[in-house]
Amino acid sequence: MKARIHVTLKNGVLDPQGKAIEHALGNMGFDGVEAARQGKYIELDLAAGTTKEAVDEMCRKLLANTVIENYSIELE
Amino acid sequence: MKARIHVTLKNGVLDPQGKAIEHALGNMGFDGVEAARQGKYIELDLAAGTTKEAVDEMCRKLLANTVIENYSIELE
Amino acid sequence: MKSAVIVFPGSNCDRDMAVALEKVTGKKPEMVWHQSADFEKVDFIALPGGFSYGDYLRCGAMSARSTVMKEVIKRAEAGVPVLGVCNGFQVLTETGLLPGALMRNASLHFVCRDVELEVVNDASLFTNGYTAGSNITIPVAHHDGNYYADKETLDALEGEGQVAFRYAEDINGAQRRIAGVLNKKGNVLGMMPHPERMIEPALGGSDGRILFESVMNRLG
Amino acid sequence: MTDTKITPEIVRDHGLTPKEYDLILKGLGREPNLTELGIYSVMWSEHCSYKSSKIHLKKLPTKAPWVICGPGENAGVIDIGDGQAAIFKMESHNHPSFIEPYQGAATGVGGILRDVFTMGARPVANMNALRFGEPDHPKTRHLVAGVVSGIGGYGNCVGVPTVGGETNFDPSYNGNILVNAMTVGLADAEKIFYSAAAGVGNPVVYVGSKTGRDGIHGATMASAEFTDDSEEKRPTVQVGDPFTEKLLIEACLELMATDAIVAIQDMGAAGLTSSSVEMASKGGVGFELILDNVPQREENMLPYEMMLSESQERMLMVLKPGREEMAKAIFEKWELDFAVIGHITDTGNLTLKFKGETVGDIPLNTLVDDAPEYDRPHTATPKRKAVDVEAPKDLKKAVMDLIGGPNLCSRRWIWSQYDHMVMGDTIQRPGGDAAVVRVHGTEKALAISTDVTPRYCYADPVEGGKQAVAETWRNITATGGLPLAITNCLNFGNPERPEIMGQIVGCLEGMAEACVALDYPIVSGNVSLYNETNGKGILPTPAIGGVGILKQSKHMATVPFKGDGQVIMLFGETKNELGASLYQREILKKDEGLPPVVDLAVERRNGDFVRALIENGQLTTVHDLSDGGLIAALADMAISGKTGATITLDDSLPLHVHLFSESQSRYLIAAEPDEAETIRQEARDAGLAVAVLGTTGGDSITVNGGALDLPLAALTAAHEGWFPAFMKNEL
Ligand SMILES: Nc1ncnc2c1ncn2[C@@H]1O[C@H](COP(=O)(O)OP(=O)(O)O)[C@@H](O)[C@H]1O
Ligand SMILES: [Mg+2]
Repeated sequence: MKARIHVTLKNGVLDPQGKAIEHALGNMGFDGVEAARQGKYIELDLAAGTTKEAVDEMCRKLLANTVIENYSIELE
Repeated sequence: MKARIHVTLKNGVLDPQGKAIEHALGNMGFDGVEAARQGKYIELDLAAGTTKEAVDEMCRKLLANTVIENYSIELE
Repeated sequence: MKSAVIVFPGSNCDRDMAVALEKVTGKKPEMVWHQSADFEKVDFIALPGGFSYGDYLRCGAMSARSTVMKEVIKRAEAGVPVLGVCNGFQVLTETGLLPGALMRNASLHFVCRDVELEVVNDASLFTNGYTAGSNITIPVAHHDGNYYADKETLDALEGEGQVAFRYAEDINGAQRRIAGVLNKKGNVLGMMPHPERMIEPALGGSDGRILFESVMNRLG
Repeated sequence: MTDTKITPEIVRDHGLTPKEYDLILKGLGREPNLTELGIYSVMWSEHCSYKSSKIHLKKLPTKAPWVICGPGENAGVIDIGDGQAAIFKMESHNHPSFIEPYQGAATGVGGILRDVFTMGARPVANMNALRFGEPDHPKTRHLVAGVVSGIGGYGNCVGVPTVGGETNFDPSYNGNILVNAMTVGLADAEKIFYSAAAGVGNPVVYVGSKTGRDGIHGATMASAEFTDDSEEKRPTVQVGDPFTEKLLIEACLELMATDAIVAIQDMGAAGLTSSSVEMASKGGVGFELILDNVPQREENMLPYEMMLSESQERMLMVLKPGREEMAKAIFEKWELDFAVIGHITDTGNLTLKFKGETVGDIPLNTLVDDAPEYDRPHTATPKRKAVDVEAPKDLKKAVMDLIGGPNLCSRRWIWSQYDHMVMGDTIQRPGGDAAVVRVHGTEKALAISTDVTPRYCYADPVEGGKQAVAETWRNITATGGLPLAITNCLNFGNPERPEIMGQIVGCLEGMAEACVALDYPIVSGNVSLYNETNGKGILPTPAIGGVGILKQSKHMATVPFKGDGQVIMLFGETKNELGASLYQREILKKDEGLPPVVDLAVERRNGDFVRALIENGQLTTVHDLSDGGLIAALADMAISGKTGATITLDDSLPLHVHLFSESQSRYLIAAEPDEAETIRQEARDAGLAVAVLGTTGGDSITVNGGALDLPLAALTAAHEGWFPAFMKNEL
């Protein structure tokens, strides 16, 4: 069983990496990139029967810093 | 229009971050995490009409390090 | 004054911190391993710089959840002075002992250099040897020192005198150029600059030494 | 696996010639299987066997009373007094860094750190010598960015300060950058660890990271010439994990404090193969390895892959019997893998077992003693003719272009991304002549410098080789250090071409001469050949890393002027030596004439004199003259000291020669006014050429009453501005 977790910055938190990507793409001549945001993508291989609550706890307690980050979980 | 891009390490490439996450979750008492991998998740806001080819080029030229990383693109 | 330096796997300024503490207090600090559930009673706890757990996932994230930090949090809440420098500051924000978060430098580059700091609060346990409004020179060496907190938090920090130091110029994108933050009670300080690297003229100056002396003077 | 038929194609793909393959057949007395062929191929690669350079390397002087261990071990070891030893080495990671600059440079740092701590030293300083293509080349910026962040990313995390280096740009490196990393460590002179295995039956132990399929064939790649399609060979790039390296350092040093280790060796290029072969052959014993026990990161790894993998952060040790549990506990504490993967035998063979079968059995002497050694044909570089080098059209512009150009501008952009202060002993930071790092807890300090001027080596390999050694010696001397020994990294093109081989032979000859004359032996080094793309070789680049000692680090000299009114003096003779100078190349866009000549007796006399003044506390401001000549040195001192200068140069030489000549063995100094006359007199008495040039002060550099006037503000802006502007693509 697998969890796919996206960790992204909260709205309003300045994102230096995203800004740098916007900048760099612009410099490289790619038009039409209006905004970029960078987050993390974490995949966990889980023992069968691991609950979504458990994964949620992992996110709250470690994988995301909820002061600045949101997360979302997909289980497969 | 939006592109959601996942950048992940190629198979077989050492993933120290993933290993460290596995370890930390284990130490914190979460059982059942058999493996963890960490990648990047990038969201781009694009001008209408930006092609998938253009986004693909952005990935190859900047967003992913194709020596060691794979990427996948979803357009919305 | 008896002190302890917490050592995480990947800490690399632990020795520097110990040297500074020994030079100023005359006593070798106890080095406490991250797996220790308990350690000797001390007057002062330092969380050193470095790359604990490789700075993987987020700087300080894994250390903040380590066994020893449960005890450090307890003691900090009980009023024991805790100083976190660089990675130590990151650990303190990750535990919630200090508000805010430290993000990637706006330049995205690692930055190692002397910086001028403006002393904002000169009354705290850690800063009483300085004069508010004066500038001191202390080096930084970090990749993630870009301090972030939301506006209300920042206003509250400034209002309560919890900003200890401010960069004289923008070096990493930190909100309001904040370089060091105190908790409400004033017994926890987190700062990106490394005072332990400026404790003698041979290293470029002694402005950092004053911080340790401030603590020493208060605690005896 | 044992069934794979070895065809001529397979042999060729392993970088072995038909003749070399015949040697294998003869040594083994049978056909090798694929694993065995792979082992021969990496052991006999240029990178591991030094087959083209060995006979010439033998000519280098390697001995002195203070040398504890010269070339042949993982790193060189010298005695620095009080029972302490300095251990150091330099190594190249050129090819991997071109393919993947971040990881290539990072793993280069990781590799050289392991070479040093494997001998029992705590690493205390890193250096990096970098050569990039011309700034306008489309790849250069990306390579600079990647290499610098890779070096910083690794060194910063491990917590070893990166205290200096050198950086050049030249079109010859367009397709083949050079990334040379050096590490210096400190150890107890009584507790040096060596790699020779001993004790039949003793356990062979693997520690560190797990083995994956990283960099398989990296060592052979590092020895193959580049072609445009080599970017396709990407999966051979290794990924570094500095966090694990940090843990490995601490764990190894902790184990080394016990008496459990018989022998130890890092797994560098050619990983398990070269480490086990070297340990066993040096000890004259055999190894039996049970490959099933090798900690593996990936599934279904084959013996071939395990033996050739270049996964990073791994070490091989032989332990005393019965110490396994204690050692294991240490590595487990640091959360590292620990596995007994074999034992020492008396067979003299490297025997590999996998799933109960013998999958390789090679007599070690055939791998080592039969290794090919070539005396490749070499033709000496033709002697150039002396030329007169003309004055610039616009002197001021020429100076500004040089000081604010790629090769003389400040490297702050680079070193501010390196933690150069961690460990709390850096008393001379990057930007000076040599970095100075205190020996922790003592009055002593190590001075470290890396240098070579490839232009000179190209123009005249013998003079260039001499000059490279002399320049490190001079840089160390300029801080007050006594130069003790050097390491080197010999970067050249394809040795199968006689003119390249001629460069190698010439440079080594010059290096040897300088080492003898300066009492400055070579204790370690590394050779990187085939640095060429599509048949075009790099400039010959024998990078030298020198280490010296300051007995009393409070008596140290630095570059910046320290206030107004000091007397500026030049020690050493300025000659009309503008051939192969930076001025000629950058401003006149020419490269001709004779490079400057180093008179080694003068070098030594001048240096010994300067060092004595510093040691006596008479002198604290010194800068040696190198690229760009007098004006470049003067500008460095003024810019860093935020103090101008007014000087007068006599008419014995044309002004541009005075300013730009790269005559050797010279030092620019600033002395307190009341000391100046004594110093001048002492210099005279010691037989030095000495000239009082002027005084410090003001906010510009003024030469000959305004013949040249350089406002400090503009000079500083140019000097500091080039690198950041280049990296931001703003030039
Ligand atoms: N890649 C680098 N990393 C760190 N420091 C560097 C690097 N390149 C140059 N430097 C530093 O910049 C200064 C000037 O370098 P260089 O011009 O080569 O000095 P010198 O001519 O005295 O040998 C030195 O202090 C050197 O250590
Ligand atoms: Mg120099």
